[in-house]
Amino acid sequence: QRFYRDMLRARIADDRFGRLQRQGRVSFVAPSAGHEAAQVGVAHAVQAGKDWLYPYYRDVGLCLAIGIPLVEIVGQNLATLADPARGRQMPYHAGSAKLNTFTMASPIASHIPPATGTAISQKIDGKGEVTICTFGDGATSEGDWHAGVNFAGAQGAPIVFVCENNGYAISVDLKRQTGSDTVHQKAHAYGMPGYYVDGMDVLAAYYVMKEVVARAREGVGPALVELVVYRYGGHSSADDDSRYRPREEVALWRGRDPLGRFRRFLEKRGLWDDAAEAAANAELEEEFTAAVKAAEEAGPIPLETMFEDVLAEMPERLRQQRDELLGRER
Amino acid sequence: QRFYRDMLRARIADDRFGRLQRQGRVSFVAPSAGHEAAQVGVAHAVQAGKDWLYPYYRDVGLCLAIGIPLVEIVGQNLATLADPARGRQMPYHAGSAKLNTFTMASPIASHIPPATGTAISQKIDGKGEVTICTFGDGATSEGDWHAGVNFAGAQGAPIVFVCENNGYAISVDLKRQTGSDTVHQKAHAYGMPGYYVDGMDVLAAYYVMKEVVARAREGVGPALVELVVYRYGGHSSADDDSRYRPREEVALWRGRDPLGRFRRFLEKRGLWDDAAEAAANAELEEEFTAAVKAAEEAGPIPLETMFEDVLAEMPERLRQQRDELLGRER
Amino acid sequence: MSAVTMVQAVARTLDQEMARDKRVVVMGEDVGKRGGVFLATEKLFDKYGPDRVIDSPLSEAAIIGAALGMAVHGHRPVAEIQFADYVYPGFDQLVSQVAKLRYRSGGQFSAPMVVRMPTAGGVKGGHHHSQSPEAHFVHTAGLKVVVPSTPTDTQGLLRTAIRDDDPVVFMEPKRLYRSSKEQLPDDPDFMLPYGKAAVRQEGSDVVLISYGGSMAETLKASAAMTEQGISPHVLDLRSLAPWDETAVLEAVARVGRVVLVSEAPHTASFMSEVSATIAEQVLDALLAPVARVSGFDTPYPYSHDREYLPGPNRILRAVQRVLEY
Amino acid sequence: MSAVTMVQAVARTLDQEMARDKRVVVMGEDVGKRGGVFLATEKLFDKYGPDRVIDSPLSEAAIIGAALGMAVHGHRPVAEIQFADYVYPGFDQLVSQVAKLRYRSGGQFSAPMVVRMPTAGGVKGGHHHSQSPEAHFVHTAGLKVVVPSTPTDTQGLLRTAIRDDDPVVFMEPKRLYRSSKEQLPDDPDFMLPYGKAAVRQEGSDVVLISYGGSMAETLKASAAMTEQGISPHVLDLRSLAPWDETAVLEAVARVGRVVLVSEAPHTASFMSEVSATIAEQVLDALLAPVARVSGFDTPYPYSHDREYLPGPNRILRAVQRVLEY
Ligand SMILES: Cc1ncc(C[n+]2csc(CCOP(=O)(O)OP(=O)(O)O)c2C)c(N)n1
Ligand SMILES: Cc1ncc(C[n+]2csc(CCOP(=O)(O)OP(=O)(O)O)c2C)c(N)n1
Ligand SMILES: [Mg+2]
Ligand SMILES: [Mg+2]
Repeated sequence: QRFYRDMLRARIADDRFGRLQRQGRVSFVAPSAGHEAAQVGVAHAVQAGKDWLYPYYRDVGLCLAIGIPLVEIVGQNLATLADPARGRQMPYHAGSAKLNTFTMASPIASHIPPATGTAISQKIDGKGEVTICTFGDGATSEGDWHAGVNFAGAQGAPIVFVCENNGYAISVDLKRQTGSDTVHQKAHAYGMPGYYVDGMDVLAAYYVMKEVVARAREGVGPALVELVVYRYGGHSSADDDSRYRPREEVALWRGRDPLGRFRRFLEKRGLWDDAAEAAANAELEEEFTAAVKAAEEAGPIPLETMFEDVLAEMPERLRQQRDELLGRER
Repeated sequence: QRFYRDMLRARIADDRFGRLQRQGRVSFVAPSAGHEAAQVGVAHAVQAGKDWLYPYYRDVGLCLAIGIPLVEIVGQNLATLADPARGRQMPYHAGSAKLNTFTMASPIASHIPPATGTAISQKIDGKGEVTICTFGDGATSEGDWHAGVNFAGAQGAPIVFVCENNGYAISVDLKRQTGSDTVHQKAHAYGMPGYYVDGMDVLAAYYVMKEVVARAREGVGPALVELVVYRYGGHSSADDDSRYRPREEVALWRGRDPLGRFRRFLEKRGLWDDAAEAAANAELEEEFTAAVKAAEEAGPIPLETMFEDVLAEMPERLRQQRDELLGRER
Repeated sequence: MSAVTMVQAVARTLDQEMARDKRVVVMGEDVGKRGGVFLATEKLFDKYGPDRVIDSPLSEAAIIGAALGMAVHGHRPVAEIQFADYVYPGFDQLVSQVAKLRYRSGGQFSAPMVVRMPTAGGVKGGHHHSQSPEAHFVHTAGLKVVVPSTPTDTQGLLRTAIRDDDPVVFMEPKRLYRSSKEQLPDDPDFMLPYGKAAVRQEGSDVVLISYGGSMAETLKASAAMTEQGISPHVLDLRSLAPWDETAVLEAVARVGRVVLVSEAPHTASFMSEVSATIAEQVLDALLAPVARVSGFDTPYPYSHDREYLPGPNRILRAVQRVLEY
Repeated sequence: MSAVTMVQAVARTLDQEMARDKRVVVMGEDVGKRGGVFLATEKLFDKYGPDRVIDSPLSEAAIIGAALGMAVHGHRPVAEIQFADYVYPGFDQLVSQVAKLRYRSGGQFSAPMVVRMPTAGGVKGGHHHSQSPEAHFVHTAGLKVVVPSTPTDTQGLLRTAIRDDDPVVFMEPKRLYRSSKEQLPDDPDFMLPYGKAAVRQEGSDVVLISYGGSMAETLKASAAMTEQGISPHVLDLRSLAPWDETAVLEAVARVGRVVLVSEAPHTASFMSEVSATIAEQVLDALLAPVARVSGFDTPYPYSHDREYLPGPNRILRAVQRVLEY
């Protein structure tokens, strides 16, 4: 049930953020519906707080499932003081020092070399920590992706690279993205094992990840896991996917919905029913409503914080610029 | 005999440039001894003047064998007006528009994406041209290498990527360079075939390249060829390889010398003997001496050329800077 | 033809140049069926097909580098970087390969190519959809840098860039993409030269110099000044490499007071060069120190990004300072 | 201990800091057995082993990015870029990841790391072993930039950088690596602050401001001037972000004449910022326009690279101009 609940929670968050965006209360969303099984499967395979995570913008479900408080995610998306990052970035760029989750950055694949560095650091420390780094299929084309994955292979660092392959980078399908038919086969170039998994089956995602993470923890070295998924929505709130994706294709994949499949699985075993569904829905919708309220009550980001956190100490020049803007100049 | 002669010519050039460097007449050399079979094999597999070449600094043997005049190579290394590039770069950075050979640049692997672009352009034009792009084993770690090779795979462009794998990137051996045991297996990541060849056997290098180039010409798409070689000398005249390579290892590889092996092969067939060797040596040494003389007589690079070729037309600011340096300011 | 926005001017100019010259190709992320995330390449894919409208993999190094290789082989690529902030993965290709090819080859090879990129802020994009990296390009010998602020200038300068034999970084201020419409000239060969500033307003009290996205705020400020009886002389540089030193120095020599407006981070920016050049060239004509109104020396923020931009009030305050000096 | 060169000062400081703090690691191309191509990491591999002296693959993005990931996880990496010219493949990691991490995470994460790079020209290295890319770093908020010119400053500033909680770009002028020797202080905690210029000579006729490699030519020029009875006040900035505005403005306000010397390309360089700041802050104290003696706006050439560098003669000519103004 935990898996199902986490997937439902992600689906509801995705839906609610979409509504907030249409209401103009969130400036941007990156729909994650269709990715839930992959993200939840990954989340349950790691030791939250011990292992390190380098997720990417579409990983709302992953961030929630490893334990980042919903109010922090909402706060980040609404840019209020509930955001531990103080509203510095656009929505869908979460991060949490508490949960060893590296704050996301927009440049695709730019988090891969840092993830490898953390894994090298973990290897040196020898405390059995592991790093998990997620990204999309398009990310695999970036030079930084190659640089990071190759270094991990050369060092045998304890890191698992996880590709949430939804077949598209915005409008560019995998055929135009790369000459290889799959992503997992790229592992061969780095001397590491590659795994090819149905990322819309939460149990498959979970068990493979659990196994691969365990091996990395033992010191076997890095691995590349390809989780095949699909994004039901557009790339983002700024996208119109009907320009490049046939509706039949979308319908086909929706038929493999990870929530629907796992729910049927649970129901067959008598572990879930309509009542449970209704209760969970109500509770999670309620949780989200409360989180929005709490995030908004945390209050807006004060103007002067724009000048903070550039360096540990504010440079003199920047102090002058701040004072000028705030009308404090002498 | 052409193959052998070209290898001997490359070996002699390498030796003579080394001497010029020790005499202080050339500022830098990148020894190519040990790479001759690979470079000559590649050269004879392309249609010089029709196909495009993107070589790298160690390819003296390749540049000579495809027909770049020795005097131009010497002129480039001595930085005289015999250099078609007007002495703009350090030694071992040749190039020739006449022979469709892209002028080399020092940043490792930075020529890979341009090589892919040329191949894409050739595919669009459909004239059956092919691009050959060479590089070392270390180059395969750069992000630009991945970006270029991946794009070629996605586009099915007519390009052959050729790795002269000498096992080291300066002091870093392949183990620390990448997690894969070989370079050719990286082809799998891009959906292209990879070939693993003894690059110290000129016939093997030639026949494999001939085959692969022919396929690319037919439109089968790109390929990655790994030519296993060894560099006898240091990485460059600035290197001391005894810091990182055991002498026995060097001796072992020298035992597989491509010239010696091919000479024995020719002699068995009565196609070569000591007389032919002596004659060829004398002639080629003579050719080199003459080329140095001709390159020096071409004359030094005039100071004012330092300000030319930045753009098609000299920017006003730059003209002022030139006039100031030449004391021409009004 | 009907009036168009800046982004439509880009699409139309690309269409016209592709129709005119088969060597012109468009390449980048999502430039194909998607028509570009800002629709700057809309309809081109249907009209010219996959050989001339190339959806690249997600790699700016691949885009810029491959454009160079195509240019060297006889094509005239117009590469799109989806956001200027994403030029950095391709920065090595741009500065080490593209900018230096003509020089290092002694003129044997050249790079007739354009690298288009939506630039600057004001669209709630946070750090990585808002930056103004022009200083990096201007500091790199071998590149031309253009930043238009109107649909007409966009067409005239983009056409010049596409027909240019040297590499041009063409920066399109995304917050101006749809902010105004203009009737474009009918002349299919309408081109504008680099290095010629446009006088947006004639004036005699203070010279306002800006370009690109910040022209919007600069014009707001100059309107407000005119209200208050101050007469600003407003220059839109339009290209930064080369930039119109003649027009700038003449105006400053005549007026004696100048305010430079750019949203790029203040320190070691393009406007630092303009300020330095002014004081080095016409020191004695200066009645007040040159004033710069710039973006702050922080990463581009998400919250308060409007306050980050040099707005009319900050410009007016700077004008007050130079007038009262 | 015996007198050492600048590059030996780097090696010794790295050794001392690695001995002092187990979190300090060295990473880069050929930093291991090879000891670095300039021997800046000589003997460290034998002493500290492969876990703390890491030979990276040939990828600057991997080096800078992995250093960031190690720093975030508790190590204190000192990354080496083999030549400053090769920072560009890692430029995205430096400007998009390293420089912005503290800001974008709201201070949750920081990047205590140093990126060392041999910089500048004068060694017959052509375009790609000679460049001075400091302007790119200074323009990027979130980075500190240091360029020492003596062995002692190198030690004092490198130690400060290694113990700093923010990322520092540490640029070592390679033509000074072995040009002079100095006795280093015995104090194992000897550190120098950023943003404090060194007065290399007290004077009253003209202020000469430079840093890094160009200090050599600047000192030659100042010696020649002194011969001729001109009294130069010579400042070595030592760090560019932050830079010592106070010392610069004080000196210029007092003397009224200033020449800035840097071999970086002239346009939109760091010295553009210094020139602009001087004229903006102490306009009325200027008895002559600020003069800049810079590298030319071309790629760094191979032939005549000595003429490319701002040499004593060009500096003297500029001094003449500002004195005669
Ligand atoms: C370096 C860089 N280039 C371009 C972009 C613009 N962009 C944002 S998301 C995206 C597509 C990413 O696709 P993929 O990696 O498959 O992830 P998905 O969105 O499909 O989950 C692009 C091109 C970017 N963010 N960074
Ligand atoms: C981007 C970049 N980083 C570093 C260097 C310095 N460098 C020059 S050659 C070289 C090693 C190249 O090794 P490999 O690719 O195997 O070619 P080889 O010299 O062995 O033939 C390095 C690190 C460079 N030229 N460019
Ligand atoms: Mg995708
Ligand atoms: Mg090698």
